[in-house]
Parts: sequence; C-alpha cells; structure tokens
Amino acid sequence: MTTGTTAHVATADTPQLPTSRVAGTERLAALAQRHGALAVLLLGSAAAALLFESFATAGNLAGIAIQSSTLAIVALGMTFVIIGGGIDLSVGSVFALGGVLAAWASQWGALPAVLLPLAVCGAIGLLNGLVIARAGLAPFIVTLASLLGARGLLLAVTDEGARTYLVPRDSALLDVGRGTLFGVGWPVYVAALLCVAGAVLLQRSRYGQAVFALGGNEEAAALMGLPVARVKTLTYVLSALLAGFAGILNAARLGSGVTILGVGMELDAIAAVVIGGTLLIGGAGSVSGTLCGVLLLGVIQNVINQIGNLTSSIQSVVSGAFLLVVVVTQTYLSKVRRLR
Amino acid sequence: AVLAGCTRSESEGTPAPAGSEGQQVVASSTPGGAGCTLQQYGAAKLDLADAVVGFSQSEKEANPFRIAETQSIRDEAAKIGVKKLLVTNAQSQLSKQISDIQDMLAQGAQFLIVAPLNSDGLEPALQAAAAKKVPVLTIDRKINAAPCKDYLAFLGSNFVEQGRRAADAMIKVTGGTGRVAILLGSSGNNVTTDRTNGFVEQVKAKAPGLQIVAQQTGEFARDKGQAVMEQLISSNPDITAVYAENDEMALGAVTALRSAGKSPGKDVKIVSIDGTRNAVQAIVDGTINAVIESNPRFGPLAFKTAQDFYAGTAIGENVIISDREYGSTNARESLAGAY
Amino acid sequence: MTDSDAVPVLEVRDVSKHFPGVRALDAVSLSVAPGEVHALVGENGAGKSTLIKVITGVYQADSGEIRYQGAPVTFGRPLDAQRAGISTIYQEVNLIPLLSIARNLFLGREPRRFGLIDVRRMNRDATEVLAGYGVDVDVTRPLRSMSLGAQQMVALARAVAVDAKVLVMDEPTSSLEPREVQTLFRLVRQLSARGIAVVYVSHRLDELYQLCDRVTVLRDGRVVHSGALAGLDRLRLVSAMLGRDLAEVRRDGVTGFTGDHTARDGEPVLRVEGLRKRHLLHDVSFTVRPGEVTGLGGLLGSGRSETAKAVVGALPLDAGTVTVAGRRLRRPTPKRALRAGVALLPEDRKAEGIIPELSVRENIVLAAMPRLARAGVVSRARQDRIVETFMTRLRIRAASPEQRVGELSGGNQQKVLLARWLCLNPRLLLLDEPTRGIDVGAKAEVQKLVGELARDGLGVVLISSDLEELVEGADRVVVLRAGAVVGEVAGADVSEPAILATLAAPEEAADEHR
Amino acid sequence: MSTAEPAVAARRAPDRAALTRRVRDVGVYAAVAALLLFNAVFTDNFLELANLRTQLVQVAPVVIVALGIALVIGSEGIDLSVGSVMALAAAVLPLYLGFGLWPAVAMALLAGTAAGVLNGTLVAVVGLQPIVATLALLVAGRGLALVIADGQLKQIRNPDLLALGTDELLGLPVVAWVAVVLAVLIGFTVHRTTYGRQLVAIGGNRAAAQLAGLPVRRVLVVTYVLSGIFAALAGVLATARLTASDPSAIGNLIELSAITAVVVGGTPLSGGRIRVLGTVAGALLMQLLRATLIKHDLPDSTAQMVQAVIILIAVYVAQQRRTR
Ligand SMILES: Nc1ncnc2c1ncn2[C@@H]1O[C@H](COP(=O)(O)OP(=O)(O)OP(=O)(O)O)[C@@H](O)[C@H]1O
Ligand SMILES: Nc1ncnc2c1ncn2[C@@H]1O[C@H](COP(=O)(O)OP(=O)(O)OP(=O)(O)O)[C@@H](O)[C@H]1O
Ligand SMILES: [Mg+2]
Ligand SMILES: [Mg+2]
Repeated sequence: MTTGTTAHVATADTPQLPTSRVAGTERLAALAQRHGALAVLLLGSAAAALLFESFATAGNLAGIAIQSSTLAIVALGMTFVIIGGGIDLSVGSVFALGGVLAAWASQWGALPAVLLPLAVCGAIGLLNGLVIARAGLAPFIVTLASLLGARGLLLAVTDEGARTYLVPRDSALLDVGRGTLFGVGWPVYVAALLCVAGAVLLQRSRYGQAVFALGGNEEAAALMGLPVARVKTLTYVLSALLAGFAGILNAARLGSGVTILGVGMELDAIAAVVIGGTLLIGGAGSVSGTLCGVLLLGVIQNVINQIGNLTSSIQSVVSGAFLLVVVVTQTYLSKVRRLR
Repeated sequence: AVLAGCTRSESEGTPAPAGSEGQQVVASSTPGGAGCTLQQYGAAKLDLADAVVGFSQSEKEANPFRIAETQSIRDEAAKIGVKKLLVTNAQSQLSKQISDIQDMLAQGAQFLIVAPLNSDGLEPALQAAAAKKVPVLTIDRKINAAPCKDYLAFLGSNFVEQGRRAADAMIKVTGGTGRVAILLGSSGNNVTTDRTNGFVEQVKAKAPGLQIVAQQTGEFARDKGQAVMEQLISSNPDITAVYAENDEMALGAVTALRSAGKSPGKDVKIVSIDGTRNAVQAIVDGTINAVIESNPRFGPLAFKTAQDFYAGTAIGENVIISDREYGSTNARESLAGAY
Repeated sequence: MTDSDAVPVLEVRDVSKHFPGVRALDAVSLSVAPGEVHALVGENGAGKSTLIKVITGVYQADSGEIRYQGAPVTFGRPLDAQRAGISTIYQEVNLIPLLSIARNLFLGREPRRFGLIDVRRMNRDATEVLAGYGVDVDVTRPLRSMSLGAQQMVALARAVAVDAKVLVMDEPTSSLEPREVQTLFRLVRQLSARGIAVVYVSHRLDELYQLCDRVTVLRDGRVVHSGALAGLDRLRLVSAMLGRDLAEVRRDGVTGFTGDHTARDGEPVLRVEGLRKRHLLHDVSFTVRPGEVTGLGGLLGSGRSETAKAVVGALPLDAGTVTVAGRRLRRPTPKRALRAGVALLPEDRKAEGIIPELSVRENIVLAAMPRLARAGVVSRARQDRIVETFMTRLRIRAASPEQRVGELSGGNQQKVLLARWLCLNPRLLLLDEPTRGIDVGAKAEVQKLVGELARDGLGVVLISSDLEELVEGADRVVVLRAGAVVGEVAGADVSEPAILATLAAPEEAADEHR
Repeated sequence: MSTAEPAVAARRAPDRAALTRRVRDVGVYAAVAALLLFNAVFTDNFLELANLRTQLVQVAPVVIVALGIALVIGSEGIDLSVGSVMALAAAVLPLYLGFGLWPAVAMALLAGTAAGVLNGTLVAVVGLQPIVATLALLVAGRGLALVIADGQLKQIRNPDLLALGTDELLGLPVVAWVAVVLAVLIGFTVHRTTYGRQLVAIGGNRAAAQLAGLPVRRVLVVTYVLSGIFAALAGVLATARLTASDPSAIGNLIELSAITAVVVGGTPLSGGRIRVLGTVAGALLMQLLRATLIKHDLPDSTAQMVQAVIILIAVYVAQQRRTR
C-alpha cells in the first residue's frame, strides 16, 4: 500500500556524500532495520501464495487490506508513542469507546458522529499525556488505568453493555464505512492516507524529530531545549485520536456501536509496531515498518484460516509460533541488538 | 504432547457420551410470514455433499459449550459427507470473526454456519456473503439483521426465556423468598444482558419476596465466580440463593460456599444455565439445585435445516430449540445426555 | 551591540541550592559582561555544573536571584533560557545517539520548506558546518557512531549556531585533542569579539590562561575567589581551588606523574597482535610489559578506544589475538578478560561506566562482588572496608557511600569507576581517558596512583587526549592513526613534539590500509 | 537505607525533598492502611477473620506472580507470559497426579522452568525485546495448555493437592504462607545476594554491567526462569484452590494485575531498582480495592472507573522519579 511512499520519505535523507572511514555497513543495517519487516512480509506472502491457491486472489488480498485498516490506524498512533519512549495500553478501550460514541451520535448526523468521539477520545489522550508528562507517572500504568477508565465509561454509556446503538440506515457514515473503490474498501484508503500523513509528520516535521529525540534521550532532549512535556502530551493525544478515529471508521463499517470490541488490541498494535522494527525503548522506528507489521499480522491470521481446520488451541499455538519466527527473523535481518 | 508418553492422571470419571443422546429438539419454528425459501433468499441450488461449508465459531473451544458445539458441527458434516468443512475461531474478537467469514468466502465457502460473537456488528461479513449469494445460518446467538435477507435463519435458544426459566426454577427451590446474588457473565455481552433481564423481570413479576442483593460479574469463568462469591459471602452472610449465568460460575460458587463453611444446595440454593455434565453431576450430588439447559449440539439441526432449505422447504426465521431443565428429580437419569 | 560594557549581561546574586545531604551552592554570586570569557573553576563537586544548571533552568534555585540583561529572570526549563539567548553545552554530552548527526545538529530549528523539513539542505548545511570544525563525516549516520570527542564538537557547533548572547560551556574540551581545542579557542575568541559572553568551565588550567579574562573559583559550593585571571598565578589558583596553602601545593607540584618506571623483563603482560575490525582497526599490534605504562596516542577517532575495547572483548573482532601473560585469550569477553586480570576503564562513563541508580558503594564493588561474597551472599563488612579505603584514597566526595552515584559530580563519578577497577587488583589496566573531567588535585592523585601501580608491577595502557599527561605518564607511546599503528616513541624520546611528528608523518602509512 | 555519616563532611541541610521522598516510600502502605480503615468503617463484616483470610488467599497467587515479575522488571524487562505459564502448569499438573502430589508439582514447575528458559533465551541470547518475546508465549502458551488438557477442565480429587488450597498453618492459609516465604526469600535475594545485586546493576545500565564483566546473559536467563517458576507455582496453588484444573481461565490477565502491583509498589518499569515489600503491598492494595468494589456492589462500569482513578493516585503517591 503506502510502503513505497513512506520508504521514500524514510530514505530521503541519505544523499550521496563522500563516505568517511566507516563505509556503508551501518547504513545498510539501518536500511535492513527499516525494511526487515518488509522482507519478512514479502517472503511470508510469497510462501503463502505458493501453498494456498486462494491466498493471492484479489478478493483475499483486499480482505486482508480492509481487515488490517483499523489496526493500521491504531498502530500508527502507537508508533509515535513508542518512538517517543512511551507506551499506550488504552488504545483498545479508546477504540471501542470511539465506535460506541460514533454510533450513538450518528442519530444526529454524520458530523456529530465524528466530532463527539474525537472530542472524548482526544480528552482521554490529553489526560494520559498530561499525567505522564507533567506528573511524571509511568506511561504503562497511566494508560493501563485509562484502559480501565475508558472501558468503564463505555459500559456506563451503554447501560452496562446492554445497549447497542445502531447507525441509522441512511447515515453518510455507512457510505464511508462500506463503500468500495476499485474493489477495495474506503477504510483502506483512509488508513493509507493517514499513514502517509503520519510518515511525513514523523520524518519531516519538527514535531516528528522531537518525538525521536524524546525517545532517544529524554534528558538530553530537554537540555537541547525541546518542549519535552508538550511533545510528549501530543503523542498521547495523537494516539488516542487515531484510536478513536479507527473506532469511528469501524463503527461506520459495522453499522453499530459494538461494546465488546478492542479487547487485547493494544497488544496487537504493540506487536505490529515492534515487528516493524521500532525499538520499544524508543528513539527509532518508522511508519512503513509498522504498516508491514500490521500486514504481517493480517497475513498470519489469514494463513491460519487458509489451513482451515485447526482447533482454537492449536491456532493460538501456531500464531504464537509464527509471531516468534517473524520477530526473530526480523531481528536477525536488522541486527539491531540492544547492546553495542 | 511430548510429555504424553509417561503421564499418569487421576482415574477419570465416565467419558462423555458420543451418541445421539441429548439431541436438540425444535420447540417452535416461527415462520416470520411464510418462511424463507430458496427463491426468496436468492441463493443457487446446491448439493451439500458436494459443497464447501464454512463454520465460524465465536469463542475458543475451551469450555464445554463451545467444544460440544464445534464437535457437533464437525461430526454432522462428516456424517453427511460434506466435501470440505472450513472451521475458524474468532477467539472472542468480533473483528476476527468478520475476517474469518471473509476469509472463508475467499476460500470458496458455499454455505456458512455462524455462531455469532455478538448480536450486532457482523454486517460487513453478512454483506460479503450476500454479495456472493452464500446463505448464512446463524446458531446459538441471534443477530440483529433481516432474516431471509442478511441471513437465512436463526437456530437456537432464547436467552431471555432461559433467564425467566431460571427465575422460575429459583422460585421453586427457594419457595419464593430469600436473598439472591447474581453472578453475571462478561460485561457488554448480549447473553449476559438477556439472561439477566429475563431473570430479573420474572422475579419481579412472580416473587417479590426474592430480593436481589448483589449483581457482580464472574466473567463466565469458574475462578472468577469463585473469587466473587467469596467476597460476597463474607460481606453478605445472609445470602440464601445464587443465580449463576453459566455453570462454570455456579461451580465456582459451590467451591466458595463450601470453603466458607456453608452447604451449597441447602443453605444457599444455586440455579444456573447451560447443562454441562459437571453441573448436572453437581445436582446429583446435591450442591446445585437446578440447571436450565442451553443445548449446544447444533450440528444435526443445522445441516437438516440446510438440506431442507435446498430441498425447497420454507425455513422459519427463528427455529427455537427446546431446552431441558435439570432438577433434583431428573438429574441422575439425564446425566448421560449432558455435555 | 553592547553600548555599555559595564552592565553585566548575566548576573547571579546569592544563589543557593540544596540537594539531599549536600549544599551544592551557598550564596554564590557571579557576573559576566558582554564579550567577556569567564572561567568557572573548582574541585570536583564544587558546584560548577549545578550553578550552570540553575542558571539555565534545569534546577530551580532555593534562594537568590538571576539577572539577565539587567532584569531578574527565572527560567522554568532549558528551553526558556535558550529562547532568551543563553546557549549551553552541558558537561556530559547531551545529544540523541540514535538520530543522525545532521538531525542532532539542527534539532528544534531544522530548515524548512513548505512547512516540512528540508532534509537535503539540512544535510548540506550540517556537512559544511562540521567541516568548519574539522570534523569530516557522513552526517546522515547516527550520532552514536562518532567518537565522544567528535560528539563534543557537534554539541559545540550546535550551541554556537544558536544566536546567543551568553554561551555556557561545561568542560567542552574534556574529550578533545589539541587540534580541536585550538579550533574551539579560535571560535570562542571570535564570539567574544562579537560581544558574546562566555562562561567556561575546565579542569585544564592551561586553557584558562590562554582563553579567559576573569575567573571565579568555587569551593564546597561557595565562591572563594573572583577576579581577573591575568594577575593570578597558577599556583595561587590551584591553592584557592583546593583550599590548601600555597607552600603545600608548591611542594606537591601539579602533575602527579613521577617520571619513568622501570619496565621489568620477561613475559609481556599483554601482547596484542594483528587486531582487525572492518573500517575501524587495521592490524594493530603492540605489547605491554609489567611495570610499564604504555600510552596510546592519536587524534580524534584514531581508534584508540576501539583498540582498548577490542582487547577486553567488548568489540567483536574480525581477526587478531590477545595474549595476557603468555596465555591467549580465547573468544574474549569482558568477563573472560577480567578473569585473566585485564580491566578497562571505559571512556564514556555515563553510557558505559556508572550504574546511576546504585549507590557509590555498590558501584565500586560491582565487579568484585563475586569475590566478596560467600556462597552467593554478599558481605557488607568486607565491602565497607574496601569502599572506605578507596573513598579516602581517591578523595571521593559523596554525602555517604550510600548516595546514588548518579547524583555525584562528574569527576567524582570518574573516581568511583577508577575505584571499581583498582579494587580488583588487575594485572593489566586499560585506562581510556582516566582523568577526563577530574580536578587538578584529584588528577595528580590519579596519576600518582597509576605510577605507583606500575611500580608494583602492573601493566598500564594509558589513553589520553591530554598530550602533556601522555608525555609525563607514559614510558612508551604507540601512535595510532585511522585505526593503524603509525609509529612508536619510547624512553627519552617521549615528548610532545615527537608524538606530534609521528602523528603528522606521511599519510601513506595509514592510507595503505584503507 | 543506612544513614552512615557522610564520608566527606557535607553540611546536612534540612530538607523538604527528603521528607517527600520518605512520604513516597511509605505511600503504598499508607494507601493500604487507608483502604483497610475505610472498609473497617463502611463495609459489613470486613474485620471478620474469615473475610481477612479470603483476601489473603485470593491475593497470594498475584503476589507470587508479581514477585517474579518484579525481578524481571528490575532487569529492565517485562514478562507478559505469566498468565499462560499458570495455565500450562495447571494443564500439566493433573497429568501426573497419578504419581502423587509432589511429582506432579515438580512437573508443573518444570513446565514453568521451560517457559522461563525460552523467554530468557529469546531476550538474553537472541536479543528480542522482552515485551514481544514474552508476548509470543502469552499467545501460544495458553493454546498449548489447552492442547495438553484437550480443552477440558479437569476436576481435581487428589486430597493432598486440595489440602494445599484449603489447609491452614498457625492460623494462616498455606497459600498465604507460600507467598510470605517467597517474599522474604526474594527480598533477601535482591538485597543480599550477588545474583540480586548483579540483576539490579544490569537493569540499571546494561552496557556498563557488561563491561564490568558481569554474567549478563546468565543473570537474565535465571531471572526469566524464576519468573516462570513462580508463575507455575501460582498456577498450582490456584488450581488447588479452584479444585479444578482450568487452563482456559486460570491466570487470565494476571500479568496486568501483577505488573500493576509491582509498579504501584514503587518499582520503576525502567529497571535498576526492585522493591519487594512494596510489591506485596501493591498487590494487597489492588486486592482490597477489588474487594471493596465488589462488596459495595458497584456496577462494572463504575468499578472500572474507580479502579482507574485509585491506581493513578496510588502510583502518583508511590512514584519516585520520572520513569518509563
Ligand atoms: N541531582 C543531584 N542530587 C543530589 N546531589 C547532587 C545532584 N547534582 C549534584 N549534586 C551534588 O552537588 C555537588 C556539586 O555537584 P556539581 O556537579 O555541580 O560539581 P562540579 O563542580 O560540576 O564537579 P565536576 O568538576 O566533577 O563536574 C556535588 O556534591 C554533587 O554530589
Ligand atoms: N573527525 C572524525 N571524522 C570521522 N570519523 C570520526 C571522527 N571522529 C571520530 N570518528 C569516528 O569515531 C570512531 C573513533 O573511535 P575511537 O573512540 O576509537 O577513537 P579515539 O581515538 O578513541 O578518539 P577519541 O579520543 O575521540 O575517543 C570511529 O568510528 C570514527 O569513524
Ligand atoms: Mg560538573
Ligand atoms: Mg577514545
């Protein structure tokens, strides 16, 4: 999808300069780190196409794309947070909350259905960000708390989960959620657009650079005169907004505000980001990598379904094993070890 | 599997029955209008024996209900000789269920049996099926969509009704008075909502003497049920009855009550829903008082419905099965039929 | 731009700052006029860095006032100070290791086009700027691939690039070579000519005399002297810093090295042969005999630190052997090297040395812990004895042995690290910039210690960017350039001119290895 | 810690900062005390022995798991797989009960060890990031447990094992004793053994630890193994208490409770510091909080929001420095 574009952005800052004593190894490593996930994705997809004839069909690929679109948006926000040296566990709950609020507000039209959830989710993100950046609490714990809080809010809004709000049949929301263009669903284009914008923001804006600096060395970033607290707060707002937006898009697709969504989604998003070569300690990573990670997760799940007859327990074992193979391969390809 | 060579378990009880015992029986088939025929649905005629059938299971096969349900579908598919049965499991994630269904369609499934995870939210999957003119038969949980258009029909139990019947059973075993604690299922789940509403309504209507003192979620799991019960019993020692929305939580409550020095089934009456073997055995043992069945063996009925459908018969929009009720009088002889 | 030179651009009045257990600053006053280069000196832990951090808003003063351009100010964070025109190079290199060199240089003020960062221009500008400082690198590589000295140059370039009125430098030369130091001086002089005030912290007294107009001496958080530098002779300055009387200082001298040691015959304690690592090392060989101090000389990035790391196995090699006392180290790792009696004091104490969360005591005994334990249980009594010994011997200034090392001043951290290795009684000690950031008093002591150890039969490899130290301390200097040995000077030949001459020897010697 | 006289005379300053630090050090305990007090006043029958016993019994497995995780967090890692390891242990246990209790427990602990070795190797040798390395086992482990158990819950009848769940010793339930003993053991290990100090050093600065010649890999692997064994032990105890081996539900989401307990207890996620007693108090706090919410019959929505707020307040009070 957008890998081409973002890869271009990511490598744009390597013009041909006279190389000094250390030649391209480090650069090669950086390249492999960026594209290790892509390599694994291509290898995996090729293998799947050879093994299962229904894998490489247009319908199946479009299916993988649309299935991955919401996770891609959530993982995009997570990429910013993780590069900035944080973590956001609340995205699953915020995603679900966004969907429920969108469905609820859609009775008053499409605009409220977009604005209300964005406002609420943005507020949650702001709260996360402020508590983390100003009060200095650990992101893991703060966002774990808002995972609970957002889920509680969702249950409160839906009468303890008993009520499911439906998007009116004539709502414009449904057109966006369900429409297709060239056989590919609208959400895919929306996700792709957001990812390109995200990649540009990350690589080509001062804010993006500040996020890298923050994750690379927070103390140094502060001493270098970056507005650390503001940048940090912003990443959490961004993450929550994107998660909420993914929720809206999903509600538009499902046509209802489903209450049971998003459980464990944070782990999927984190896995996708890390598979994409982003360091969990922060300071390095890319949007294109995350996208590859998301698609890899989609392919793994698709392959398990292609095998077709596994019990749920075996499915878990297989997907855990796949996950492991993928990260190990990716790690070896990119050779970015923590030490040295 | 590696360890399997030299294991030695404790001696097991009797193995679960595999026969036709405990088959589902149709209680009512409400023909919403005239029922749904092949033409009305707009599907192509098909010989099931030569077809690819997909089954989308909603939750992990990690509890008796889901194990029995999936097994029953697999067994019946084998019995009637379906060409290929695809089985997927959404692992309790709605988005995965949607993609599962889409994946199966991409693999050429021609008839789908879906155990929906949620009543709402499956529309994209249904649309994908409709676009390929693949009939979808939903089992065990009803979805909010247009029958005979978005999906073929619904086979299953009525959860509100189950809640009402549980209330009736509760009124019977308690004599209509007492203090009840409810162990709820997972929050946000339709089944939880229905089973709670049915129970609460019925109790209000029929037995004002039964006072509901606590409603806490045990997440359909035995250990959570036990933990919650332990907390409730110490703060409300005067609880006289427990309504558990599934058997696992009821069994957890039994353990909790026992270790609190109470005698479950006597001091504290217990009613639950599902009809698993362990729960029915507990009725025999006298620790649970009544269980409302929720029969998971959908295989035969589902495939028969499908065959009827392709044979041209009109299918009712709701095929409600008749769930049994286990009580002290019939538990022992029904044990073999429990799953 | 300054109309009245008398008005100080920066003025600190009676500033005090407490940390738990320490009064880091006690009613300190300081004033700097435009165009003035003001030296701030003092022992390790005297409060220099703290004062700088209070001025720039990293810490908030407990009491007192800071006036900038005539008006009282309080900076809440470094950003505010920077915006107001106070640009700072902090003591430890504070850059982002994983970001590219260019991005580090321009972070926060990247050139933009259409609202987006103009990467091409940024890289071009960065290359140009750094070339002006004598650093010729591919600016798209991550910063961490540079040596510490080069990183310091980047930090410098960064600080200078800001259009500032005051430039604060906390030990900017601690990892720099004479050549780079001269570059820096040239720059500072240019800035001061433009009316920019410079606050300059250094433990290298020569530099102060070359560069500074006035000096403020801190001791134990208090100002003990302030005035023009010109009239103050060196001994007087040292005695003010150390708080010892003039006679005593004069007797001890200012460098601690006591001349040559007699290398013992027999088996060399270290024999390094044919170390190769792609792009970094090209066939490096040398030997160290017991009781001898072998210096490694060279310019920035000449591969001295890499050689030292390779010897202890912290840098995987492509080829080469390391033999310790006749025994070949197989697949060296720091652990194995240590078992063979080889210890390395790393150059970058923040990243590779201290464990900031642990106490002084635990940092000192870290490597020796297994030896101080019985059946895996640590013995506090034995630890305390060792820690006590070294804290007094090296004069480590800490509130207590239980203070977190991260809270110590830079020089004291360095001493803690030195103690960590000395308490192991190693056979061979590799010291990479051992006196980096150490005050004169302590420096002399460390140097004396190294001398004593060598006399006791210890083999020492000394890496120092301070040529004077190298000349006085080493019996023999192996000179490296671009990862290859280009020559060796020994015995009486060891002198600054000799080393510089070897360094400047015709290029081919180094080039043929490329 | 010890208040030895400063080695070099430094004027001691009367200090607000030190006071706040002291307050923060005792923050968790204060919160636990406050919650106890609240319950004593507002909750019926709270101070009954049976109720207190219930709290101890319920908190024990979380404490045990949290102790293991505290070690891992101290090494700047994290272990998400503990819940699945509990399930694995629960699944393995009944397979060997025919040989008697101890062989079965040994096999369960062996399963935990194997899981730990896998995690440790992935982190220390292969160099994976801890969160993904253990995520793989979180996903696969429970699946494997269900495969071993054939998806079925197994009723436990072995009287020895059941006794483990119900017996008391000197008025305290056996499970609580196990937790107490382990807490003391881990406290000792962390503060007084070479392994413990090396672990903390590695968590504080891995590169420095490596250069100081510490056995980094070995220490890390041992740490993950300990975490695995502790989780397995918690799985055994939880099984005993449940009187059934239920690999589908046992230990579900316990990793989050345990990590919360560790962090609420004042251990920073950035590694380099481990507070054992704080961890125990953190687990107790979370347990009491849950108990309070259930006993007052708050609906799930309110309960979750209240939990969120209280976690934040507790961590804010207990937090030492800005950490990840
Ligand atoms: N964050 C802190 N917490 C506690 N004490 C501190 C902290 N920072 C500095 N100190 C103490 O304040 C005193 C002054 O330290 P400072 O870093 O200012 O010394 P310095 O003069 O810069 O020394 P050096 O030459 O070694 O860099 C020292 O005793 C140090 O231990
Ligand atoms: N001026 C420079 N130009 C190019 N590369 C440099 C420069 N300075 C440092 N480097 C890089 O830094 C590394 C040198 O490492 P090393 O630390 O071994 O040098 P060193 O001799 O110890 O120098 P230093 O005194 O700065 O520590 C090499 O990777 C080299 O490419
Ligand atoms: Mg300093
Ligand atoms: Mg060096």
